[in-house]
Amino acid sequence: MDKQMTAAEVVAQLEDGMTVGIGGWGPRRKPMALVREILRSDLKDLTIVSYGGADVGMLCAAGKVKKLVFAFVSLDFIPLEPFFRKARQSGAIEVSELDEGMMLLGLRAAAWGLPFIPTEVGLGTDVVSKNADLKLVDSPYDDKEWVAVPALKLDAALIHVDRADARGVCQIAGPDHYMDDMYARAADKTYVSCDELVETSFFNDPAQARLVFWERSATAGVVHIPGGAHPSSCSPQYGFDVPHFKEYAGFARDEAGFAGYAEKYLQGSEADYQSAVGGLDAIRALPLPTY
Amino acid sequence: MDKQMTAAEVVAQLEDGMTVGIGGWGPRRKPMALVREILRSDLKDLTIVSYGGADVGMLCAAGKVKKLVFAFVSLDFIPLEPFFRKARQSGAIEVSELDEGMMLLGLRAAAWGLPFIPTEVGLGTDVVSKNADLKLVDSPYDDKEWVAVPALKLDAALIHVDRADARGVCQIAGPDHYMDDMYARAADKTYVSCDELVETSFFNDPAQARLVFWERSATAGVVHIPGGAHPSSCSPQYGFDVPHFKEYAGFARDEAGFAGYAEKYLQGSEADYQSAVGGLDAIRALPLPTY
Amino acid sequence: MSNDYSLAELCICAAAQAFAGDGEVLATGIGVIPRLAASLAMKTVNPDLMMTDSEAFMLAEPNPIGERGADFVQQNESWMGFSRIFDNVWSGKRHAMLGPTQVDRFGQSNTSALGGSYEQPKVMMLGARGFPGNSISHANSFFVPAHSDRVFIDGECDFVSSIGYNPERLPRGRSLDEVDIRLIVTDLCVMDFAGPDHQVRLVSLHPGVSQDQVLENTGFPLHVPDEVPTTAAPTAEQLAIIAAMDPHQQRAMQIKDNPVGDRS
Amino acid sequence: MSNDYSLAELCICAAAQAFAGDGEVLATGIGVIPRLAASLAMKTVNPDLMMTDSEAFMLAEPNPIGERGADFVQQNESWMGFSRIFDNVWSGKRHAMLGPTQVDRFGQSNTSALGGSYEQPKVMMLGARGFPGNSISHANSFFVPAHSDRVFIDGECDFVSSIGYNPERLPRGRSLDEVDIRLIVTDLCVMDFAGPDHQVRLVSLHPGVSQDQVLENTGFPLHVPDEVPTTAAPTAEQLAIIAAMDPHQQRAMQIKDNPVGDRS
Repeated sequence: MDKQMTAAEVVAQLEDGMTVGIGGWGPRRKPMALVREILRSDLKDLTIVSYGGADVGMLCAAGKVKKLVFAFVSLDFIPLEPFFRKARQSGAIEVSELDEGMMLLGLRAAAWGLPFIPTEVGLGTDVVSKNADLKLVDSPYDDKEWVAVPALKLDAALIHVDRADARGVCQIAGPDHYMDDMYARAADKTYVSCDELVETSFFNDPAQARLVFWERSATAGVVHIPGGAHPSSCSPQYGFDVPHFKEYAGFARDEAGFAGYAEKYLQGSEADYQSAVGGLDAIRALPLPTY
Repeated sequence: MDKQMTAAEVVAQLEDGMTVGIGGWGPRRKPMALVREILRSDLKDLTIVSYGGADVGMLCAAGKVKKLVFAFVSLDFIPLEPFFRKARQSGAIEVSELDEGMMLLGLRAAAWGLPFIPTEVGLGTDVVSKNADLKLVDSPYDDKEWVAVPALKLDAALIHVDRADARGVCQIAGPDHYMDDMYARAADKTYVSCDELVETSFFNDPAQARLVFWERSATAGVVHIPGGAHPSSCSPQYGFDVPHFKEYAGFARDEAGFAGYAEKYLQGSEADYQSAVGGLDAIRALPLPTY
Repeated sequence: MSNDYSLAELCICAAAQAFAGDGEVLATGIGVIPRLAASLAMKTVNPDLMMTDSEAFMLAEPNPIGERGADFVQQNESWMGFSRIFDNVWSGKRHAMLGPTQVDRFGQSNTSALGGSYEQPKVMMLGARGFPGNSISHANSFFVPAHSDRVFIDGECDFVSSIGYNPERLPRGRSLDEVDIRLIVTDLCVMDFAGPDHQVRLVSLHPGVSQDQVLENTGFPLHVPDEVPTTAAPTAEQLAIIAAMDPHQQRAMQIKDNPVGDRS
Repeated sequence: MSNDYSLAELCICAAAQAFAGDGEVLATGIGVIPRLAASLAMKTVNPDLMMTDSEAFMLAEPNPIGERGADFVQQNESWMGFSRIFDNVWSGKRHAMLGPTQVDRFGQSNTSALGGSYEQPKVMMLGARGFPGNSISHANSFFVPAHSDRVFIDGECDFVSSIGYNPERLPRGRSLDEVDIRLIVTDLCVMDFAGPDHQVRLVSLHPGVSQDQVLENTGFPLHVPDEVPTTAAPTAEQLAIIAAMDPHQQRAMQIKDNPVGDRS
């Protein structure tokens, strides 16, 4: 079994109007090479589900997003994602704004075949009152009202991992896998980009197998793209690219806008992108953030 | 902060009629020393929630159980737990019979402050039609019927772990922590017995900290009892005691019944028990099962 | 084609066919014969199958049954503790082969209680285990080592552990076609649910077993096609793989008196 | 008692008091001053507190802020990735100190959208983040580095990210007393919600700050007790701990112009 494919082949599997989940968290371990491939495509009207960073900002700026399901969009050291703000402030995108934990419950519901998960989270806030996607339910076991977080079913999920084998066994070696396991399980098809392609025997060591967070049947395709998370981080291999994010944010402030960024970085292939940002060695040399 | 206590002090915290969850799985990593302390006490009318093994069989045989919430009770190599069978076949206990996964959902609901979790699991089976504790609910997002698995809130949970520090940081070093993390989180008070008491610095190594499945605030008390899981296993330290379980099952077949087992093994202290079964070295020498 | 094979080996090969068309799913065979059937399938008709070590890890290569020696290296590919097993169960990407105590004409099974009342059963067994979730979430097959009308009962199961093709119990908003019970392999024959309205159908008779033998030992009527083939004998390749996966011959102790495969 | 301390250090010490009676909960301080407040509390008034490395591990000893040098050994005690953080949040055993953009008289806060319409806000910010879950699950406090009526607004928040003491928004079957908002520490004063009907109450004024200054810069009426004490100055011990936890002086950049603590 060989699930290897190219980023272009992954994007060819996606269709206009699909609901696409993107793993990672803010500026951390985002499948940015796959996102760039979407930016290069004519894909449109996507519903994006993400703990958002530049993945969301770029897709919004490029007009790929019809609707965003989110709890935040941030670059951490740049708290407010500039292109996401522009999209919201111009009314360009529909939103389903959730609490971070609610989003996890929604992904779990989808992963576990549940119609919804009832929670008190969101009660009394505008996350419920401004979100037509959220309904209240009663419990047969008490007299309280509860928020029914609907299953966040994904047509596809895009995730970046440290290592994978050709059969779709994926390892996240960094300190946190975030909610990526639930993205993988909530999706009909999960496509991963990996920094390193390894033999299956790499996982024989139980300590390595413990860092595999979903079974291979939940992985539909594997794309080997060293540095594929750039400009987001892939700890412990490389940190996020602070100067690059600053330049990216700068484009939001001047005339050129995202078109300026795209012209500089997204004209050619992923190889062109990597040389434009200094090459793979430069990416691998990016320092890890200190929290 | 020092959460160390004795098994007797743990049992003194429990009250008649309480709902008590017991971690582990069948004959694997059961807090048997704590269970034995309950057997020695005058505690009664307990509701027990367990992926059951001899813990359930012994508590039933000793008349401690008013109600059992279970999906199975088994000793694996002895598929049918003899004293649990007697309790059921004599109509001595009430039961809430669930599917294994349903029980996990119920523990998660309790751990996460949810009133219930809706699932299709159980539909069309007697797990629903014979269980008055389970109600059906509608979903605001579809027209199907769903089983509302109620939160399995526990007054107390009893769990055996490989290592703990005095502050309640617990490590399960075996291949599977089963559902013990959710037992710990579903309970008002979680009491753990540990084979080894360690300094907090033991967990500084991330590889060791990864095997800690709940934060110390979810642990109320720590009892240091080397071999405390016997006759169940505490892999990788020791396997379950096959001859002992065979002898235990034998008592169910002859006149003496559980009284015979109790007379031989439960008259004295835990130290007496351990010498009766050959001592700690013999326990530590029990071979791991091959599956 | 070998003529020197045991009934257990015949059942293993017949049962392995249940996993042939599954694609990439977790094959869970509970008991020696179902486990060897899943292992055989993974090594022959469906290399995409997934299997665990029956403890906490997913394996790239199935483990032989029983003691494996100090030098054995288990081919782990991912952690797969019991909590994660349910992530897989609820994804539907699993096919379990199990051995319930009762199976009725709807394919409903019983693993919990026999006779008496539910409050006080005459014979208490394991409990529902994971049968309710398995049966509504993914494909299931059964292995029955002693085909009799005490297993294949004429009425409904005393306790229904798993959902079957019973219209009376169909949950609102669902279809019987969502239930997915595949093969029933016994010491006499192979059956499935492809008869009219999901009636149990006789698929093949083991060598030397008569149709009447099956009908007499089944408590409910079977759909019997005009042509009922004989269950295919194991190939030498299959027997070699089985021998390698079961070096301690545990398969010889699974069916009473370990009969030969061809009883004609 | 030292007279040579900054306003940031005063705020850190005042904010640390918020965690004093918490027992064994996860103290989450977002931002330099709240994080140092939680660290100070863990090292003084409440050693049972839990803190993370702001990434994926729970710590037995809080990390100093900023670069820690190659020889630094982080005192991990358990893995605590984001998915597990929600296990903790929903257990209620947490106290978060955060800095929202708007806070109204009900203690409701806004981290998401300002002005315009919800469909097209004038200023889009972070989003609701974890505020809805935090506010209904566990104790919360706020730190506001620039006390003004643009933060403490007269009306209701443009977007309500966190539940407060607003009777209009009380969910069915619940009580306002289940909401648990503790302290508000600002560059001018300390406030809480212990006024009549959970009204915001002035607890203490920072040295050199007048009551009028606070009232003029607060968009809603405050409950002012007859006696309003002055916020306690940091002790030498507290300042030493803060200095050790913030070796790179990041606290000096948190409040505009890094004022001295005593402005009288």
